[in-house]
Amino acid sequence: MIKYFLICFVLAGLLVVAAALVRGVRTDLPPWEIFPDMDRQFKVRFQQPSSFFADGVAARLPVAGTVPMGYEIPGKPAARGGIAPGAFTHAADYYNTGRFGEFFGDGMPGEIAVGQELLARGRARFDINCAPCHGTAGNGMGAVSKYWATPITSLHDPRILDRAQTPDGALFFTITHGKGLMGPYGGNITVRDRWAIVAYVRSLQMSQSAGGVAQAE
Amino acid sequence: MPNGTTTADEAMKGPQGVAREPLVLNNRSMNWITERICGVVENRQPLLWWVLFLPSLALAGLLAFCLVYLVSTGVGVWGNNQPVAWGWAITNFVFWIGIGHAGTLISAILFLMRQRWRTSINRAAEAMTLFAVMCAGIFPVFHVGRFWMAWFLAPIPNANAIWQNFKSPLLWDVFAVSTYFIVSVIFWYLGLVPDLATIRDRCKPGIKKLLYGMFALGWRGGNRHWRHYEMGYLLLAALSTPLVLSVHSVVSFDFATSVVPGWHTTIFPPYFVAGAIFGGFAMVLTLMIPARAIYGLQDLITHKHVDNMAKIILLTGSIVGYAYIMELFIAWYGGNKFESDAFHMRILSGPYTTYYYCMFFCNVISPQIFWFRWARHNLWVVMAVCMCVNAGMWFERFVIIVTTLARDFVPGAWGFYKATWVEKSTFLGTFGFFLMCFLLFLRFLPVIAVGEVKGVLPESNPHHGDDEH
Amino acid sequence: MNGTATATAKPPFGYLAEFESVRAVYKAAEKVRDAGFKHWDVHSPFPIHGMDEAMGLGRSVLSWLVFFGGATGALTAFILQGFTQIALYPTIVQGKPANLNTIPAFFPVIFELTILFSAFTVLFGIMGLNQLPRLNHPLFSSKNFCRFSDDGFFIVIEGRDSKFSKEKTKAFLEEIGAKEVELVEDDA
Amino acid sequence: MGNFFPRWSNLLPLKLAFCLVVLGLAVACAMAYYFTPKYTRVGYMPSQPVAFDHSIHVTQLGLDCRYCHSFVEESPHSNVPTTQTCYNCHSVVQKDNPKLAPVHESMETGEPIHWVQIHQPPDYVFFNHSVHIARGVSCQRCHGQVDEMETVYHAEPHSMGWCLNCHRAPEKHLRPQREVFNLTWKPEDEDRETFYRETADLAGLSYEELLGASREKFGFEEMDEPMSQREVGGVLKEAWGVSPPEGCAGCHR
Amino acid sequence: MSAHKSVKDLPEDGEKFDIKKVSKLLGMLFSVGILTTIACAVIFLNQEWRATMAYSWLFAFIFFFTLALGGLFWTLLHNATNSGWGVAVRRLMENLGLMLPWLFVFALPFVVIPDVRGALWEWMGERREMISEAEDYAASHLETETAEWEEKVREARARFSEVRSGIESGMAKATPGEKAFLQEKLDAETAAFDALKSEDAAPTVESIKAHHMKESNVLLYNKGGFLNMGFWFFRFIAYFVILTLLIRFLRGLSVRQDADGDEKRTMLARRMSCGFLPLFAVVTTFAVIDWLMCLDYTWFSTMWGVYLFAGSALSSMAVLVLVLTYLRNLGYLRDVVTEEHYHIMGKLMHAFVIFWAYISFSQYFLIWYANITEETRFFLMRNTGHWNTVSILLVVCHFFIPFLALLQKRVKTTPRLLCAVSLWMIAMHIIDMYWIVIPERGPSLGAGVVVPGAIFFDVLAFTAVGALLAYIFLRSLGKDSLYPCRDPRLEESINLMN
Repeated sequence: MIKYFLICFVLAGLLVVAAALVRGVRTDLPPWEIFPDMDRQFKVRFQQPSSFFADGVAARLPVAGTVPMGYEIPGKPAARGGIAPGAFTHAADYYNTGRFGEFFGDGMPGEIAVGQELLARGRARFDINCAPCHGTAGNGMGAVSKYWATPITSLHDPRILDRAQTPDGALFFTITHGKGLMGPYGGNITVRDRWAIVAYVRSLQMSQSAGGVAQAE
Repeated sequence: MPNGTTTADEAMKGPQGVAREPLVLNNRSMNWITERICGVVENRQPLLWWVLFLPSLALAGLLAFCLVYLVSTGVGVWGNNQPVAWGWAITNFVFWIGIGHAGTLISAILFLMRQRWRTSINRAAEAMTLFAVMCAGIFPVFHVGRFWMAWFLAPIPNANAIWQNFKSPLLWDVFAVSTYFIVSVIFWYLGLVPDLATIRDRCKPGIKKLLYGMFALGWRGGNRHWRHYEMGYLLLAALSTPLVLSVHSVVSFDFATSVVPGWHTTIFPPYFVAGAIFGGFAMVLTLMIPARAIYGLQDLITHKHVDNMAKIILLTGSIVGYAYIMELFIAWYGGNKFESDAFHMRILSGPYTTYYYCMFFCNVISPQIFWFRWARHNLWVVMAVCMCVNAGMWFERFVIIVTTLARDFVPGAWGFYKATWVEKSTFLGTFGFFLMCFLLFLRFLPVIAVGEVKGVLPESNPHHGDDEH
Repeated sequence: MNGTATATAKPPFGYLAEFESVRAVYKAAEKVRDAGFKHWDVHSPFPIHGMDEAMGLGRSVLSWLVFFGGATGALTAFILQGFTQIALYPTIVQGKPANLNTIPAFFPVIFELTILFSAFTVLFGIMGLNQLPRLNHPLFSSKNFCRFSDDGFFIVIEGRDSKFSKEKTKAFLEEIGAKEVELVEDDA
Repeated sequence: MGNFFPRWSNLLPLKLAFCLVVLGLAVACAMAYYFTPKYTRVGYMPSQPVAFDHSIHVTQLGLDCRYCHSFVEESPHSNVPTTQTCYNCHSVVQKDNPKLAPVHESMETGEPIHWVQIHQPPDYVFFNHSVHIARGVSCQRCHGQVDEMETVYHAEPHSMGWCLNCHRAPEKHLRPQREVFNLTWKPEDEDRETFYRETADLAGLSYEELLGASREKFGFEEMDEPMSQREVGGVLKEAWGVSPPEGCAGCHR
Repeated sequence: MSAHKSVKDLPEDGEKFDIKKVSKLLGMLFSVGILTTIACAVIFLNQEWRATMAYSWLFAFIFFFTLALGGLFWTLLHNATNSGWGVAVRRLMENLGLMLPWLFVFALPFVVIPDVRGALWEWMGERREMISEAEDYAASHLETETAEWEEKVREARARFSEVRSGIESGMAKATPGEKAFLQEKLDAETAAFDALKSEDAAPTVESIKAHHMKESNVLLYNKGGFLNMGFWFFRFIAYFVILTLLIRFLRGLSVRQDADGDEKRTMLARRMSCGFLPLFAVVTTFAVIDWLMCLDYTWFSTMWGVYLFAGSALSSMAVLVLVLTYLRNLGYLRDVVTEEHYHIMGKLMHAFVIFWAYISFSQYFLIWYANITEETRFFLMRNTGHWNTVSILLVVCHFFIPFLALLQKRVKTTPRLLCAVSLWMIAMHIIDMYWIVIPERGPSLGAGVVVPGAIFFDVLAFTAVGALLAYIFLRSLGKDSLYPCRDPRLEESINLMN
């Protein structure tokens, strides 16, 4: 009897292993939740659809014309990565748009304290978001440029160097909304970071034109 | 040694002088004992059995329904809420666990004390223990809400890399109650083996013989076997005795380790144990008095048994009374305002004072009638007191749990608890389940330990009759 | 039924002798012991007080087994709790430290597991020492024998005993007061 | 009258017991092996609506994680990029690749691409990406070598025990903050002097003191000896005062 | 297997202990006892040493008191449970219990020397101070307080008349609903004012006293119903009266049965013992509450009575074993008591070792676990300094070692081994009692954890009480038969089989 049992046992074991496979096998099957209690709750989750709303979108925009209550989070000022007040409501000030009414402004807005820290931040953000196309040197020779249909704009182009033609506000606006074949980055980069990039781009330009000496302002 | 000719009528009058009463009346032979006890299993069940069985089956069904309803709807169908999160559920748990103490106690402690009158009642009492513990287990398991996660209570290494809190009385409860259940099953089964062999040997070949034979393990009654068996049984008794004490002590730790006024008292462990024995013995009598009448077991379960058990009820009832008084005295003497207020609200001003008076009457006053022999010998009185005690012990747990939780330190957090119909039906259902199990036990297993009763007959002494030569 | 010689070479299982009462079987057992038999046993519906001495058997070793079983349980519980509460998952709850000073809180479980392991040792110890379950046994083929669980008292002297002899043993059993002596075959 | 039970029934209980023990052991082993996220989750590799290849974008093109997962440093949630982010390049690059059809479609309709979420903690777990990144826990520690994955799969079990392993011994996993997004970082590559200077700055300690204390603790002699994870993590843990919560309320609230 | 024994084989009038056989020992005990008692008396007379000695004396007294109490308990239990096995040794239990009346003599220092009880039970002194202070306070403050009260009444009167006129004016233009509300308010104000101005509210000496006592020591004030000298003296006497009556009654029945062999006496003893048990429980509990728990009146434990009872039953069983063996060595009780008796006594000791451990663990554990300030101080004190060693010693030596020893049947059935365990148990009980009483001494007398040199007093007191009691006990053994020779259960007992 034991012999038969052992034979059956080994066969059954093999069957189980064959059916269930070993750990870590790549599979399309969603993870098996053995005790699924409360694992998936009926609540709004990041970037997930929700059947609760008619349009199926869980992430809601504020109702038009309203200001979210308590939007300014105490202890977490805009400068530290929070979203600046007004950004939600599409404030039309220079800080948020780079424009004074119809015109692009130049220079950093008052909300930004220009300094080493800002430039470092700008450099980091530039390398993440801009360098793939424009290259770390800003010469338009980023990794993507090999696949790009037309030459990518060099940031050392006189057109951009010229503050009259391309004031800081215009740079900011371009980052936010894109230009030509360049897509808008307003959704990926916070307002402050965009200004930081603008500041960094300016110093980058300066370093190229002034013989490699990067200066603040 | 007295002669064995005492009849039931004589026994009714009680012992004359200091002579020892025989444990088996009417000078019954071994064969008579076998026939009578096995007859319960082998013969058709009396009508009364069915009359009792069907309603208990129905009540057990009610229990099943309530539990399904509870799980499918949520624990909210019970009346538990803050501040009384331990309402009837835990009251019933402690109640049933308490009931479950008598069986092993009768078996173990009385065995250790060489109280040979235990032989007639231990089997049924042990069976009762098991069923009561099962009933008890239902409540905490369902009280946690998601009972299928109960395995979290077992120290199994798991992917969460966390372990049970072994400093928690609730976890000790898990260990204590499950150990108690397992050991009680072993104790019960071990005692059953020779009796199963008896039934096996009386069966005609067939499915019954197969089943009884399997569980009798091929018992042959050889003295070389009895030698280990007796030693094992003695050891189990010796192990079970402290176990019984520990289980209800641990249950009492659930309350007493806290700092809650009315719960934190050092006398809780022995007081709970005494209460459990008290309630358990009452339940044994509640079951055995009708059973002995139905199956004609008066010669085996004699008035002496009833009398002794009534005395134990009196004793433990008085111990419980002592604990009540000590609690009150220390609550006053200790000078802790919260503690004395807790008792003030139990007795004088709270919403549950009636419960306290019911408890006190049922547990302390009513058994005092057992000081009188006529009361111990009148089965109706005994039954009435036992019913009182059964109820009283439930009231005691209710008083401890609910009155305390409903009124704690902060008056702003006071609340009132009322059981819902689901809780009430569940509790009722456990009675049905309990009774059903017990009736099935009567139907299929020897209700009295056949071999052991034979062992207490005078002629079972190998020196019986020596002095006459 | 009664002891007819068979053609097989197999020795008989032994003699089954029935006695009248507890007293008779007790006295007989003392005599069998004194006669120097080794493989024999007394079968009775209940344990007979003092029979161990009458048969010349010592104390059961079970108590020692159980002692060690219990000690294992205590150790298991201690290691389980110490390891999980102090090494693996040291959390401070109820203001109790996560070190050995909190040992009083471990006592309840140490106690319970001691009992649990001891109880299992008892159960399996009895089964092991008695070699149970054994559902089939030559004795069960005797019609008389089934009364051992009712009111029969038997002495069995087994065929494998060196002192066993078909004739002498039967005579011996009758001499010491057996009511009835039956030869039980080893039927397989 | 013979025995009711046949002779073979004598050994049956032993055999049955043996079988049960073997069976029980096997079931226990199987459960230990299968009933854990190491089996149930690891290896989950759903096919995505767009066959996005991380190895091309990260290793070949050198995109930073944050190009797409833009707010991972600031938000509890590491965002999946919007279609616009894809479109920033793919409006031009590989425009006509049929694999990218869903992107174009999404761009036209405004309906987001339904990426399949791979790493999905239970809803009662509140995991915060930003705090982990801010204290030097690399993406790679939890998500595996994503830079080498053609199709992303669940590389680590993400069980609670696995979380706690790190929470109980964070020094085994920490790295300098600047290397968090460098998925190929190794402690051996770390320059000791730079590391200590930076760490001292971060912690507001003096460089010499920090170095001296570490030299004693980790027993290196020369500055150019390769660093070990023990040293890197240990120093960072001390310097930053990293003490991850081990209580329930740390992650379940 | 021994053959069945019959009572007829035993001497008809039992065995009498011939104290001449041990006259040497008796003489020694007596002289040692008297000498040490005199020494103790001298110490008691010394004002400086009196307080220190009080604790030593209490320790010695309580140790022997628990032994005698245990003797009474076993007698009661034996009778109440209708037990057969112990008839052979019951007379020893009775004799042990008979020491209770004598112990009253040894308890006299507590009654007659106010300083002694004052040193032990601080509540007495504190209470006296509290009362006299409150009296002084009341006497000196009666006038000012009365003035204050009158002032208060005046203010209240002014306020009340204002409120009343306001309400009455409001009443004029109120709707019926508002009227009812205003009326209610007015009634309440009137009642409050009447209560304030009534004569009962006027401060008296008594009320000021009570209030002041409550302010100065609320605990002691609240406990006044129990902790006051009159009641204390009453209880003190009552304990001994009750215990003496109990034991003398039971022993009297037993001794008289020796003469006439009347079975009814057994029945009467049994019935009365059942009734006596609750009485015994109450007396034991409150005696140890009074004498030991009240060493610190702020501390309390509901388990206290049970704890002392457990130790008492255990150690008196050990004493019984020792006395029994001693008598058997002298040639008595040889036919009456067998190894089976030893076995049972061993088992009872074992049971009480476990019971003691259970009770003391529960008590310690619950207090340790809940960690409530007013409860922990008992154990904090006993875990300080070297007392901690004693506490751990108790755990190991009062439980684990005897538990393991008594697990073996051989130990329980071999008189020599069982005596060793008994001696051990008694030593442990001494330490247990010492551990209860003595740690209170240092802090109470303001002398730190331990009073240096006081251990000599402890030994002296222990010797004095012990030697004299042993002397009395041995002499009392000689008065009657060593076993109840005509008890109807005697035959059952001597044929005891486990």
